[in-house]
Amino acid sequence: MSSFTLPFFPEEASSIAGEVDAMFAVWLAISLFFTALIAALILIFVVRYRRRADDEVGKSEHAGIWLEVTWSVIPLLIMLAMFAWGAKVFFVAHRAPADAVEYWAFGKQWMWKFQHPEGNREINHLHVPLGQAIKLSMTSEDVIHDFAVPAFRIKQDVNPGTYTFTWFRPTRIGTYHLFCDQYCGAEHSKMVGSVIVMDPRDYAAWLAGGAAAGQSPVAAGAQLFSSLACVTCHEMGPGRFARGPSLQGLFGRQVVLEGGRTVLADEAYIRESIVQPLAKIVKGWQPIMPTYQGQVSEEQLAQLIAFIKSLGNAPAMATGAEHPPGTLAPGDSGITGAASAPAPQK
Amino acid sequence: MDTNSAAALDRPSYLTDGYGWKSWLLTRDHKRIAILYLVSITFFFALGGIFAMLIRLELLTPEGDLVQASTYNKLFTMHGVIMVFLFLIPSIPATLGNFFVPLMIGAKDLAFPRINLLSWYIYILGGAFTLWALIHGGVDTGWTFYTPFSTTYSNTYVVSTALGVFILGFSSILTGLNFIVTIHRMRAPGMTWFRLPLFIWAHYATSLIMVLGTPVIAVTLLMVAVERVLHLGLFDPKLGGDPILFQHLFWFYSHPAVYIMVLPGMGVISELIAAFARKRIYGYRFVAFSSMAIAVLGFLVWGHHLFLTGQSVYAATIFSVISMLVAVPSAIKVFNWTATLYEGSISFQTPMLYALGFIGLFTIGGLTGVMLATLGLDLHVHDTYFIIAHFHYVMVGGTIMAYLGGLHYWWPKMTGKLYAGFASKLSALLVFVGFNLTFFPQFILGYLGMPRRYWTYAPEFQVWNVLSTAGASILGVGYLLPLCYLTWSLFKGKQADANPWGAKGLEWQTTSPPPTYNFDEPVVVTEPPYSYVAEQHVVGQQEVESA
Amino acid sequence: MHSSGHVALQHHFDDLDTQREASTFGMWVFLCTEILFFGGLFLLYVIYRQRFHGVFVQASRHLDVKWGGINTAVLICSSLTMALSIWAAQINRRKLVVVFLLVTMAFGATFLGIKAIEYGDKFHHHLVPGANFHYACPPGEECHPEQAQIFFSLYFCLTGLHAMHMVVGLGILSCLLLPAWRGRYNAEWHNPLECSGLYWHFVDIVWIFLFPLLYLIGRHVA
Amino acid sequence: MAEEHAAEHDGHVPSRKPYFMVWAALMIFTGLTVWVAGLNLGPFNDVAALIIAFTKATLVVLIFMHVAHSSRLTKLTVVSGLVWLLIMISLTLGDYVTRGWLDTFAANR
Ligand code: HEA
Ligand code: HEA
Ligand code: HEC
Ligand code: CUA
Ligand SMILES: [Cu+2]
Repeated sequence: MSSFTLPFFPEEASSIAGEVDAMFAVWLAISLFFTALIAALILIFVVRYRRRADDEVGKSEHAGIWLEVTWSVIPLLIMLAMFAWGAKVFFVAHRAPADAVEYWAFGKQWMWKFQHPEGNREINHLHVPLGQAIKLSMTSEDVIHDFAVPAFRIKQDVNPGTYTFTWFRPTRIGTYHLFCDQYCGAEHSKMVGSVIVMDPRDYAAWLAGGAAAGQSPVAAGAQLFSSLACVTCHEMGPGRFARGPSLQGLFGRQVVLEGGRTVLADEAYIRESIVQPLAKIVKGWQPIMPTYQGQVSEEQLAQLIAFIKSLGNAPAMATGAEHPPGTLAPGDSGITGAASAPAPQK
Repeated sequence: MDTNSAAALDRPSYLTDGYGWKSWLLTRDHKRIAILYLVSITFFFALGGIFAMLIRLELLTPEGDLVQASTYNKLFTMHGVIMVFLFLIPSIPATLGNFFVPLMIGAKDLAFPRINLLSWYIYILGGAFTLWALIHGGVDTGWTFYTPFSTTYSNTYVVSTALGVFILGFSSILTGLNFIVTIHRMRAPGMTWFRLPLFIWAHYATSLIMVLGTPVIAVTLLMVAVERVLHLGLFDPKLGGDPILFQHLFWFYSHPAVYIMVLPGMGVISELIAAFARKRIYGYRFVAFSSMAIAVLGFLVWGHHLFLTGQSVYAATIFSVISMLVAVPSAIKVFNWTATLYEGSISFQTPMLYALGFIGLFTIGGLTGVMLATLGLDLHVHDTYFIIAHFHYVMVGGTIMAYLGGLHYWWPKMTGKLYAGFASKLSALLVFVGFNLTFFPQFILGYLGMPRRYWTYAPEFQVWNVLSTAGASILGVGYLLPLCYLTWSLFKGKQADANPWGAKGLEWQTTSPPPTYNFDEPVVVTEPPYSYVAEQHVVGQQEVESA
Repeated sequence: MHSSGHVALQHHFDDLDTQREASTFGMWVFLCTEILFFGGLFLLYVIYRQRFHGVFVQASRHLDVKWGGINTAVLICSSLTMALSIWAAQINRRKLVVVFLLVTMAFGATFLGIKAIEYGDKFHHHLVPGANFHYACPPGEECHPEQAQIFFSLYFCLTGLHAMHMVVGLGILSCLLLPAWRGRYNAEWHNPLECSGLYWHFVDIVWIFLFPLLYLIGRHVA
Repeated sequence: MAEEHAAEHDGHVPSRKPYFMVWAALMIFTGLTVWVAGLNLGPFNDVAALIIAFTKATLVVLIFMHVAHSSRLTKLTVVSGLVWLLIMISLTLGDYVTRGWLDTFAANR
């Protein structure tokens, strides 16, 4: 009976899991040491100095400053070291490596919707190829949810109205729990699913086979770009007159705004530019762009963003290539134990 | 029976100074108000405890077979709201603090007795709102009221609960205000700052948090209510609002609030250790200042609850490192308490058992807290049972142990009665064992990945959940016992001496129970606290626990 | 002490000075909590202002600087008369205390009256957030009703909370009238007057910040 | 504190002149803030408005609320209220301002 197994540790199935567990193990050792130390001292003292006569009193001594310093500074140093380690892992977990492929996730009461770069869609289950770094761009259609895969040791809230990200590189074939970890209403505990890590060849077969195929987000975005008439103002190609700024190479650039502030053109910025164009006006342009609030769904927004991102830095309009050549460097994440990544299959 | 001299006993104690419900409900005596609070928070603790037992019963099996999903959500919400706002926050300050702050500094009462009574009425009003919500069907937002769920999506009684908590906030503010002014202005002659018992320092620090933090939660919940009722957009993402802003505001109060919950407990522990080791707390000034440091630094770390919400990673880094800093003063306290035992004269009365239990459990809870403050680890355990285990260790293993320890320590003073020694030691043991059995498995569950606020869960988590439920029933019995024998002692308990433990402190220099204005003669303080001196005759200890 | 045995002395205080210091200090601590109470809303203002800078500037132009300015002046005057009523007590001028209190209350009521006019105007122009909110875009400018709605939500929350404090203040002052008439506040003892004054001035200060932050941010564009 | 009030009882008549001066200053500052808001100073509009508001508030606190003659404890209380407000605003703002700073995708660099 499965309910009588006694699990202590979850499986390690991502490149980051080993380091998180190592950090936990070190913390555990530190904690055990201090708990044992304090427990032992207390036990020794209460036995050794137990009251023997009714009118006995203790021997009060004055605080030794060096003792106070010792027991403040040692824990402090330990904690600072652990802080640094934890921060490093945290930053790694927030910055997808260069070879990561972007998937999209949408949280909704009470289900997960996923979209693969190839266009396949899934609900509550996410198939991914072994060894491939995967960046998930996520948003919610209603309340706050949280994408958590314990076996990968990652977790990230999924918020309405903006994007959050997480990434992982699966290192082990198998099926792993996917939980919604942020309380989101009645069926919160049913907002669960699985991440299925497959051999890349099986994954390719799965993609090609029965799975709900569709347009890739970039292609869908390109179509929306013309059907929503974005293209009338944001004409593509250099040197042409346009009513709106060129979106070529926009993503990842610092944009200078009216009033002199600059912002990084990330997903949230592009999303905001579409649903609330007035919030930030690009320097030198008129605030004439209409809002698309309510006219595009979260998924369509994601597709538009994917398309604008795909415009990259290349002079000509890119055609759906995920990454400009030359940026496909191996992950600089610094995580040990990552399986060597087979190139993504396109 | 020296101080309880015949002459002193001729005049009424605060308990016999007037009878009838009016003499209680219109009292301005801080001691009677403390008793009013004691009764009310016990009621709410039992209510919250019943919800906890229902939660544990539901979690006995992976399927949702005891209650429905929406009911389960209401259970943990009401459990959290009641335990935090109606029990733990007022617990030590409003009962033991109310009773003993004036006594320990040699004052006749708190600075504003009427405001003190008002704070109790406000508490009752807030409790009534919460109960009203409960009776009409409850709330299901979690005690954290996160938007936009609470403002837009939940269709339960969010507004009345939020208003209830809003109102409770003012009760807490008034208590804190009263303590601050009292400690500044009402100390007896000779009671300098460094002669204050550490219990007072802890309450001073707590009051600072109450006064500076509570208004923020009040206005935040007001905003939730306003947004929900009037559809003003304040956090609404549909209007471009940011739900994470709510979380900032919520935790700006609620992290410091966890120190409202634990600091008074730490104050109690300092008193207990000093009294039962019969010596001055080692590093008195360090312990005193560490309370202040916790209160101040505690306001700079709230973002550690938002590590994975989409908060900026740079902000997260800052919040993480300051969270580590705030653990240092806690470490100072733990080590100084331990050092106090060295060369003490230690007796194992019930309060001391609770105090020793506190140190162990708080250490575990605190250390796991620092783990959570480590960014890379929170990445894995955020919003899992690891969090649940962490905070029950500090709140239940920490504060409730301290509260029970303090209650047992001062019970003879408050009621003039002694309770049964064997039963009380048994209950201390049951609580300790039951507590660990309930919550230790939850650490493991959390690391395995079991999310919190889950009505159903994956079957492989069941074993640990069964253990936890088993522990909870032991814990429940452990809490039920004091309720019985303490009530029993009121009627059948032996009369207590003025100073049954042979302890130092002004509160032990007046009769048990004290008269209405606390002291028969004006108090003048001439020595530092905990001045246990060998040559001096120490009042023989009464056979306390053998009623 | 000269003051022990005074009618106002409560039994748990040794003398009037301690009692006076305690209640003044208590009042200050309370005002501290008030700072943070309003602070929550100010935080929202700061964050959204930072985010929707343009919209806030634009929406602010819908507020009437004239009324806002007059109300600022009214409150400043009321603060003056409040301070003067304490001064009158300090020099034992019983009737003057009452007169200044009445004038202060009149100013306070004027403020609320003007506020009511402004609210009515917003209501009329559908600028009250909620189902009937309708934000007319200034011609030739792109507009953002949602974000403007956030601005108006904050406007109503901040000024509403402030107005509620004014109402409470008026209530407190009216409770002081009778004792003042009976000559209870004098050079020796006027603590309730002093503490109520602190509260009144605090409410004035809140408005001193609200006025530029809400009414004036769009002025340089208009 | 005690001395100052002892003085009061000794028949010292408090002056009302400061009150009128502060009143005049507050009125002038109100006009000033309206005038300054009409100029286009870019980000300095906010700075100017806040400086004027703080000056006005300080005058009220010091003179109308008698803090100029109050104990250190009272001053500390006022300041701590402000400091706590500042903590709340600055740390939260710190989050919002730095939100976009981290490039979440190494490929974009
Ligand atoms: C009484 C209540 C209380 C107390 C005292 C604490 C104390 C601490 N807490 Fe806890 N906490 C809560 C109540 C409390 N907490 C609650 C209720 C929640 C969850 C809320 C919710 O989401 O519902 C929570 C959640 C919580 C989180 C968020 C987790 C998440 O949601 O992902 C974090 C993260 O940093 C945290 C950290 C800390 C830290 C660093 C301390 C420190 O103050 C601990 C300091 C103490 C020690 C460190 C022990 C003594 C020291 C030694 C013995 C010396 C040796 C030490 C070292 C070498 C390190 N807590
Ligand atoms: C002071 C705070 C406090 C206290 C004391 C407790 C006490 C307990 N808590 Fe609680 N708990 C919280 C604060 C507290 N909790 C909070 C803040 C949450 C988060 C809520 C949220 O997510 O929003 C939480 C959540 C929480 C959960 C997680 C629910 C979930 O996420 O799905 C669980 C699960 O086991 C739990 C269990 C318990 C248990 C077994 C106890 C036991 O210690 C209780 C034992 C007590 C009794 C059994 C009562 C004793 C009996 C009497 C006094 C007599 C009563 C009379 C009769 C029965 C006749 N708690
Ligand atoms: C009526 C003309 C018009 C239309 C139609 C239009 N835009 Fe724009 N857009 C502009 C102008 C002008 C700007 C620059 C001013 C600003 O920031 O609002 C702009 C800015 C942007 C920016 C920010 C660019 C930068 O350099 O920072 C993005 C992204 C964008 N638009 C995307 C879109 C998308 C996607 C669509 C269609 C769904 C669209 N736009 C439709 C006129 C238009
Ligand atoms: Cu979605 Cu919980
Ligand atoms: Cu915290």
